[in-house]
Amino acid sequence: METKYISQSGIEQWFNAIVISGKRVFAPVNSRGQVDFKLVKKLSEVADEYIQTTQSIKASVYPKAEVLFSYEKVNGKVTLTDFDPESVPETVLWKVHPCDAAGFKPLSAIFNWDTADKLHNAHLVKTSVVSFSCAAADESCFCTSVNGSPGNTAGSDIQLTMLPDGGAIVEILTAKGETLVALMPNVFEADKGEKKEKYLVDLLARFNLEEVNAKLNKAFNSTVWKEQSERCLGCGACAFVCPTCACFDIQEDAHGSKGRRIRCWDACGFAMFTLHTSGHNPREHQSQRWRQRILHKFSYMPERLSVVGCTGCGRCSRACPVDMNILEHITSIAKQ
Amino acid sequence: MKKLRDRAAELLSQGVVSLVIGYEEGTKRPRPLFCRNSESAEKLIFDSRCFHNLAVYITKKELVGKERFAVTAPISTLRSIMQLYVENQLSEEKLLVLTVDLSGELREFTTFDEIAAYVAQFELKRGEREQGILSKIEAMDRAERWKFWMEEMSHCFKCYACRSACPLCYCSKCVVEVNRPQWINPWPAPLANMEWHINRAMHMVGRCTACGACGDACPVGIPIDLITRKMMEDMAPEFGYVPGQPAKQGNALSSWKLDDREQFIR
Amino acid sequence: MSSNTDFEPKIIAFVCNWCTYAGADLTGTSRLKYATNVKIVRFPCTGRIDFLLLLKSFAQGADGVIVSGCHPNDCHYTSGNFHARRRWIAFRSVLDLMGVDIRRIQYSWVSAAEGSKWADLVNNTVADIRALGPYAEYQKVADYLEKEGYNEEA
Amino acid sequence: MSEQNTYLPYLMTIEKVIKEAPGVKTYRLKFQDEADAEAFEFKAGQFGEYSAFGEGESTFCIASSPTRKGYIECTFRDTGRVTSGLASLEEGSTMGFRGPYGNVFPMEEWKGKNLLFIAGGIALPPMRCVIWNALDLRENFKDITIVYGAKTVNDLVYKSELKEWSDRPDVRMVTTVDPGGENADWKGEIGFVPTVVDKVAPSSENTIAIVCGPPIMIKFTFPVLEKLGFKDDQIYTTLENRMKCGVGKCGRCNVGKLYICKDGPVFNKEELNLIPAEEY
Repeated sequence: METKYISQSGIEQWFNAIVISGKRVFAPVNSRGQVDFKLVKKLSEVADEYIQTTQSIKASVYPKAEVLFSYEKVNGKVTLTDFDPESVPETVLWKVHPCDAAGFKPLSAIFNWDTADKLHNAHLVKTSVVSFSCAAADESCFCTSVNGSPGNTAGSDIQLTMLPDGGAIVEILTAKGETLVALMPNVFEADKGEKKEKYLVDLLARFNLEEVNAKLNKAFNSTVWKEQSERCLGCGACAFVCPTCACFDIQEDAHGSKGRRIRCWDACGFAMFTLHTSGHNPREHQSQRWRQRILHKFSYMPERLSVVGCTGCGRCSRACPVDMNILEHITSIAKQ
Repeated sequence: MKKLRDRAAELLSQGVVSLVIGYEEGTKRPRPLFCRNSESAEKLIFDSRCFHNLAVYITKKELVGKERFAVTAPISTLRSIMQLYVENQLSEEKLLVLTVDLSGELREFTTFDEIAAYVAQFELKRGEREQGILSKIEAMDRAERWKFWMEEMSHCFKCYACRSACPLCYCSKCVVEVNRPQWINPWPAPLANMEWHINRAMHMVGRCTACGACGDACPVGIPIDLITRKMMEDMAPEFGYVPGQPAKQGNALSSWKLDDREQFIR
Repeated sequence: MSSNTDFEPKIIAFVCNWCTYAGADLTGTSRLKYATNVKIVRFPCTGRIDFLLLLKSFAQGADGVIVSGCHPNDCHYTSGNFHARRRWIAFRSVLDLMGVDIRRIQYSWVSAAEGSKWADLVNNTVADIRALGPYAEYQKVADYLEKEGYNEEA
Repeated sequence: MSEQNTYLPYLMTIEKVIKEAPGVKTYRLKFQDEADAEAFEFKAGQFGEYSAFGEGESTFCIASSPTRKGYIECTFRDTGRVTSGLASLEEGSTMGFRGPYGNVFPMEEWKGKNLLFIAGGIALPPMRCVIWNALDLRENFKDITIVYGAKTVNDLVYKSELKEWSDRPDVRMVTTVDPGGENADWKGEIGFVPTVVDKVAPSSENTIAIVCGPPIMIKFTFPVLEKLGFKDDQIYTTLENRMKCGVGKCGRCNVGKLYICKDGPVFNKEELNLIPAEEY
């Protein structure tokens, strides 16, 4: 790891060099009243004043819908065409929050548990993350409660910490990061010795993860699930904006003798998610589905995959139409 | 507000109802509250920020149970309740409706006729936001509209918050979950999303009461409520309805008239 | 839109069994010549034609759609076509709002006796669609998938 | 990087179609690729994802025994989009298979023990694999008892094999149908599976009970076995929750801390006690 300084004009030159190199650059853009990741060509398109993008960067390594393989039937004979990792373009994610970058670890833990997921890994290899440490947070943010921080570098290839002069402290964290730097090496100056921590937002931890985990281990039959989930509408908004939710569905897109098998996002909050063909549904009530969501993230994943399924980005709380606030709910479980 | 809390507490403690569905202060704005005892009624609030449509809960059997319950309802919710009643989803015996009128008085409705009479005083008008976006869309030519909606639809990830938030989407099995045949492709993709929203609009023709819950629920900010709203506005004169008033003569697409007019069938 | 003379429109016709299908049959037995661009799908009644089928036709490559059934008051099932009429009024309005090209859907009433009307309907529709050109705008997006994950321009 | 695509199925030829019961069919499948056939190995209890191209994938166990080489068999009921797609295929046509997935019945550990098989309805297929496996290695086990029930006589699957088993002197075979499901020729028991187990009252001494059936049958059979003196580590079952991926990623079959597709589908009751019964 190496620390450098980059000036305001240097950032722009470097950004342009990345675009010119042919890599796709996605960055937060303010349009339609929302800030979200979009393909950008110019640094001026990138949004400034916002706390959090509506959606996470999950889709870059786990697309909303993706072809697993395609098939063709000719005279009863079937030929398969495998997913081609080479079809995935080189992508740079610009101005990613640390909580978002941190989501790659739990995502990969799920996708590569035991059997490797070729598709996810193909995206991962082709994706570079340039994160920006956080100078601001809002009441939904709680990264510091889930092993994260506003300057967390996990999952990032490069992290910038913006300085008052418009320049930034640059932490070059991985070989992929070095490749990006190499596109315009002369704009990276020697580290000026500025302390990164000085420029990070102060965010107090709101609960203790071990404590929550211990409580959850005994909470399966608690009444808390029903109490908390009464107003839950059972939509998938929280799961789809989440940087770590990975549940998916496999579907068929058939056109006559040709077709493709598609993997698409799904959510454990949907009533049909676990429905058996027989009509039996192991998670019949919304309270069971809400419990699954929380236990999976804060109990099952830590135990089975040694990683928390939450990065504290707060997107689910912001997206929920009925204010199912995850921070509030977890804190109340911790206090029980 | 005090009157509402007192009355709710009274209803619960006297056993008139077993549940009061209302609003409480949330982390960002008021959110639904389910009071099952008089103490929790203390948390009830009711003001202009309370626009989440609570009618969405009153058809959920696992939630409201078998006993009589009450719901606090601003005008938009009252309209949904009327429509649900027209569609035979509610019974007067089970439901007590509370609202606070413009003069700040607590009103209590035990019959749907009372609600209908009350709701009839209010004209359904476009708000500033609706007018803003709809006038923009109305000024577009067809190709521009297609472009506009395809861009919007590309953001949809099929979380179905629109469906979940809508009081009139009460089907136990939605058409998107039917896979024989697979009417609507279940994955999120621009056209599959468009098909879903067209389908939703069609199922809402003559039923939507323009409460805006679907648009409000959409996490990616697609103004989907304006699709059903515009349909409501445009179809009402075609089929002889008053926007925002219950379709007493039956739903638009489950009824017909000999003299329905059109200019496009040749 | 350019009118391409080489372009042969693909048209799907959804027709009711009792009137229009019989009418189309009569066109044939009367030896009336008409355009061959139409593939007919027979339904028991116009009231049974799901609106999504029309959209599916476009997604699968149709450039135009014909929907036709019994004249008002002639429905074999008394009121199927009245229900259908209301549905098409609403559907046309939704499609127009969403920017779908509603000129590509032609509705008609063709009775079992109107063999020549069917021939005219098909010929006129083919001519109209030919003038409009292929419905590439719709077909293009039918296969879109992950590319749009980030609202990328295709 | 020559990473395998987990979701890419093997292409299989349907070699033989056997009609078992109304809507229930058994397919014998052969690998189209010789190398795949050579490399393929599985053990009793494992399952796979079977696909009808154009319809999708569905999860069933491998119903044939690993002792029968060169093919695999699956038995399914035509109920949904995929299974009806599969059911419409004919001998000689191509379908897809991914697997084998999941854990196995510890047949090695069971050497020298009595085996008691209890199955209901369409849940015999996962059991059939174990039954044939045990019968093909008959000398490894002591008494073998099979209790199998279905709603009606018509719904019993593997009819010819049921006869074969009951004709064998070294198998005690009890078949039953739900009350009202019998016909004039029915000579077996009449009653629900748990009741019949209670009546047959097999000894729990040195016995392993393998229970497979709809969740409701499993839940009612456990207390009966307990009454007969079976300890939790003597009772095995195989669960089949809804699955899509089969490899622990899609999230559907997660029950408590366990994933049915990876930690299961085979569980003994000791393990089952660790996960919430309401979720399977």
